[in-house]
Amino acid sequence: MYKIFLTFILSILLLPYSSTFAVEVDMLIPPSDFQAFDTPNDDGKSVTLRWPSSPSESTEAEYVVYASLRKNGPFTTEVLRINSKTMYEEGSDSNFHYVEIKPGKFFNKDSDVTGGRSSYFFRLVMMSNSENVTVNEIASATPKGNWFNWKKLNNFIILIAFSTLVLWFIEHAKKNPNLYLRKISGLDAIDDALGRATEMGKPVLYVHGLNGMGSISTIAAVNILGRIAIRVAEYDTTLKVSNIDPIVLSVSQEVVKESYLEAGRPDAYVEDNVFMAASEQFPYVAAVSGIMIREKTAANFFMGYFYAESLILAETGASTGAIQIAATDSYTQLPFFITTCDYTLIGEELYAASAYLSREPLLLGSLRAQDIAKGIIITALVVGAALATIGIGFISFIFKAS
Amino acid sequence: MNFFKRTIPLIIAFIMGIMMAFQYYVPHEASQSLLKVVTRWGITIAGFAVFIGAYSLFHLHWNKIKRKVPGWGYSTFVFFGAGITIIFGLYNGGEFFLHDKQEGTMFDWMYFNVQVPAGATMFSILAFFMASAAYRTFRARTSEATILLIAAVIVMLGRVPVGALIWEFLPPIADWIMSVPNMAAKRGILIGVSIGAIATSLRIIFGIERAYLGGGD
Amino acid sequence: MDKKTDVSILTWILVAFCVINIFFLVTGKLGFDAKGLGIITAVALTLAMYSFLYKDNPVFKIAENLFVGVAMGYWIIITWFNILKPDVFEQLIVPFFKDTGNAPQYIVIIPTLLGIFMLLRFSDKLSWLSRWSFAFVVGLGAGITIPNFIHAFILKQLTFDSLIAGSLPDSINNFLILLGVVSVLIYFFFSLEHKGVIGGVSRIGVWFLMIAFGASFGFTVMARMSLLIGRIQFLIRDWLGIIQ
Amino acid sequence: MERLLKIDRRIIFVFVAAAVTIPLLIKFDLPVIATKEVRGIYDKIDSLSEGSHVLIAFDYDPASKEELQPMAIALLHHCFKNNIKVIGMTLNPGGTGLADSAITEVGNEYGRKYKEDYVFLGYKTGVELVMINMGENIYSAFPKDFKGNATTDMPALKDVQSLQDFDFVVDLASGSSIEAWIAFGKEKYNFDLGAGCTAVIGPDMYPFLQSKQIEGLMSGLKGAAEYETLINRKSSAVAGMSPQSVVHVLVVFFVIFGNTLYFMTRRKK
Repeated sequence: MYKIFLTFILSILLLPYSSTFAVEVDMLIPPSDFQAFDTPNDDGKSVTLRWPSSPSESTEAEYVVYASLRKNGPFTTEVLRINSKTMYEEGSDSNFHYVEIKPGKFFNKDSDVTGGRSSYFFRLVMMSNSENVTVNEIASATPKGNWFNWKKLNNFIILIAFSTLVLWFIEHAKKNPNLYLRKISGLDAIDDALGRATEMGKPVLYVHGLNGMGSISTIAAVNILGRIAIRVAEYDTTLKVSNIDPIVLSVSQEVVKESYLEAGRPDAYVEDNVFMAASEQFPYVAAVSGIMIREKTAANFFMGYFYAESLILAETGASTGAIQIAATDSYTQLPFFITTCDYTLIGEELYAASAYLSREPLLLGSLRAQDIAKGIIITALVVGAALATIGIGFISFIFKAS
Repeated sequence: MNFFKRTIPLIIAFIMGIMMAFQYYVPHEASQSLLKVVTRWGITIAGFAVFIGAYSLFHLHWNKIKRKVPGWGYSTFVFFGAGITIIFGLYNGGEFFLHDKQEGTMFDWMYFNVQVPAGATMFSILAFFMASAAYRTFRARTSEATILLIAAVIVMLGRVPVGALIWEFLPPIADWIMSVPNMAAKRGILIGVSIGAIATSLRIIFGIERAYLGGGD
Repeated sequence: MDKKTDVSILTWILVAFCVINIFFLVTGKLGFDAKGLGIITAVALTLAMYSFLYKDNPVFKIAENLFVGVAMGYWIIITWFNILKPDVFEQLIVPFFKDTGNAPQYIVIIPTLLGIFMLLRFSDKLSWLSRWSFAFVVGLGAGITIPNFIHAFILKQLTFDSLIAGSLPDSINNFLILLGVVSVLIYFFFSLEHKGVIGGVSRIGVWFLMIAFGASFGFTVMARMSLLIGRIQFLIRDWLGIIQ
Repeated sequence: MERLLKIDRRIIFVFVAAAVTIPLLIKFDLPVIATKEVRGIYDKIDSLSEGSHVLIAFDYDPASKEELQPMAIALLHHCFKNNIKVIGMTLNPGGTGLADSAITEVGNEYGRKYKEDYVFLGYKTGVELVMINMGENIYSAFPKDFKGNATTDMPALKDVQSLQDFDFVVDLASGSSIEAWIAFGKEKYNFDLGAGCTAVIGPDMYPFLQSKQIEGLMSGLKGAAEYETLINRKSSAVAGMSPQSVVHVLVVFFVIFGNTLYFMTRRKK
């Protein structure tokens, strides 16, 4: 009998120990600290929670956060539930958890908040299948809107610096229109082509792209047309200009007329040679191809923004044996011009050529500013890669996009 | 009058530009509400742009018909096509246009049996011209064009299933071309073009670039 | 002579087209309903478009002009049902006449007016008002473009990868990407003469550009051929029913 | 030999037509192996749980239908099969009919209900303005859907306030809308973006793939065919791969043959 009694006593004595023993397998140790604060650089809707990692984290354990509008609770509104092995703070080496939440989503503003900003109180609970442990501290925070996003500081500095560059260089170019620009080799090719057309006594065809006057490619193309027209007038050849847009047509007529005047040959200007070929894409192709085949043009210029029609135009021109020069910033069409034309101005070369010819301060100045921006980027890329190779991430920190 | 015609538009563009550029750096709720309202207005204004396109198209073809330029007869088909589509659209399967859009009306029939086949066929015509150009004009005239054509041939073969049957290394080489040299060059272009776009935007904001205002005084 | 052949070719194709369709309609392969007639219309337009391959001809021109008109009509009607009706008409005008439970949204008047101003572009006297609208939209676009482009297309695109990566091929690729980006940017650099080192690097830039254009070339061929395949699938599957 | 170079282009046209038609008639299958770019989109959608929200922007029109419609259909099959809520929209007026028919047909095939499991929001213009407005509040950009139903309280849009709340956004583009979705959508409002595009603009998208600004990329009919293979539902895109192969070989042959003739005749001169 006393044996049973002894066993009973013993088991009662051992009970706390045995339960301790069991807890050691999956007992949760709560994190030692729990903070809440207004999320920096935000619109005033979110709050950030941060707490150190607990040593008992596992894929089974979860962190749950309850929120309340009052310090004393009740803490019944669940605002977050995450696996304890997730959402670590960046750069904390998994030592801290860092979570942004928008508590406003969980509380009905009309009933709980009586105007103004409200503070939120949070309670962190760590949960596993068998038990829950609560962190004693209750964290609180008041979300508020910020007036500057400091994470975007580098972006802002770039904006200010580049604006200054553009404005300054345009002013500079107004005073000094001889700003240096490298020679665009395609421009020599234009003169050669015009020379050959003169020798052959055949007309020169200038084909506009499809875009209207609003596009910078068309503006650049018109600038180049002016220069071509002067040369044509000097050489005494025929220049035909095909258009698809009525406004571009009238601008082109004006430009060609002025160029003939400038070359001292206003009598040679024939208005019908600057014409509207068609108003839709494929009829334009048909009309322009027809001119190339019928008139056996000696030189074809394709300038401006082109779409799918570029292939058919350039192919027809090549099959008639004309010298062809293209200039476009439509990158999808460039491959076809490069393989079918004798010379092609690629992308930004079109703008540079127009700036080179027109000497307009607006174009020259902003081209120079863009060059400086490119120069800075090139330097950053080279130096940054070199530093990264030896393990210094300074440059990538400066140019970090967040 | 010049003030209303010239100065006010420049002021509007300046204020809008500066305000929206700086808005980006301000996370405050007020700045977000501003963004929401202004973009909402922009969507509505842009909706009216359809009438500019319609006016340009109809004006152009109407002039052709009026002046009896060669081929003016074809222009009547523009009016015919637009006319019946708009009539069916407004009729809206008997519900008329003030009600919600109905499904399966004659308006939808016009779309699926005229606009879709004609539009889809239009650019497939280029398949033929592409092949004829390949035969007749794509020439390795210069070293640049040679590099271009070699890359093109590898990509063309490497991207279709038959590539692996011709030579098992064709697809991986094509993938490498796409993701290393092609990627690098396209990134260079992208950065250059973006700088250009930013410069253009700045010129618009500061009233230096005025092409969008159109000609005249 | 030449014209005669053209006309006879056209006639024969028309006859063949009619015979096939009448046969399909009679045998019930194509129903005499919206669907069957729809397929016939679609086929007719597809073939009319392809007639351009023979030469530019009236059938093609009619089909194209009709297409342009229908597309414009569709755009107008869709804009009404998707933008003008829900965003302007129902928010601003309907509440005046009908109790919808919502008050008229007077704020919508501003964008509506600006939208209408835009259309005054074609008037002689009031076209200056259209500039206000353009200034609003263009200024807005310019303003949001700048910081977003700096972020997405410049900062995010600048990568500073170590040139010594995990494996040799990776290191080589990292180097080639750096070289490619830098040399292409130098090619589009206009403030310095392309001589010496700069000239050499810009020459490399040209090679990178050409490989990239070659890739685009290959992909464009692929795209156009895909469109053709789709149309031929339509003709021999949906119309002729030869394949499933 | 020079006569061979100057043959009527219509003879070449006949070759092309034959190279496309014959492989379609005599069916032969070529293995289509999915690339990692296409897999990026597939894996992302596959990882989404039931009831997730996917926004598909159908930013194309009939001109690109043959490339992008098969892609859209394959994508929709995958979403509806996995019980994902699909929200469609377009920035291209010509795309509304195509988008509406694709989304409705595939939805019906899986017995999904309009307004509850999927919705087509319709067309808005203004590109980046629409994206930003949706990023702030989707109900502001689309107060009504394509059919005129009010969008607020629509079950398919439950828990969606703005772009940020979408689990995945896919843009199917024939123009420059992917760049816009990156700059004014993804980068501004932080969501996962996938892209499908015509093959013409496919190569231009690689910088974004490398910088992880897009999760994956489907370009052209080949991209659609790869997706069809991945979801194990071979359809018109996979069927198109055999003519595609044959016609590519033909074009390559033309380039080589034409250049050989050209250089031979030039040397003679």
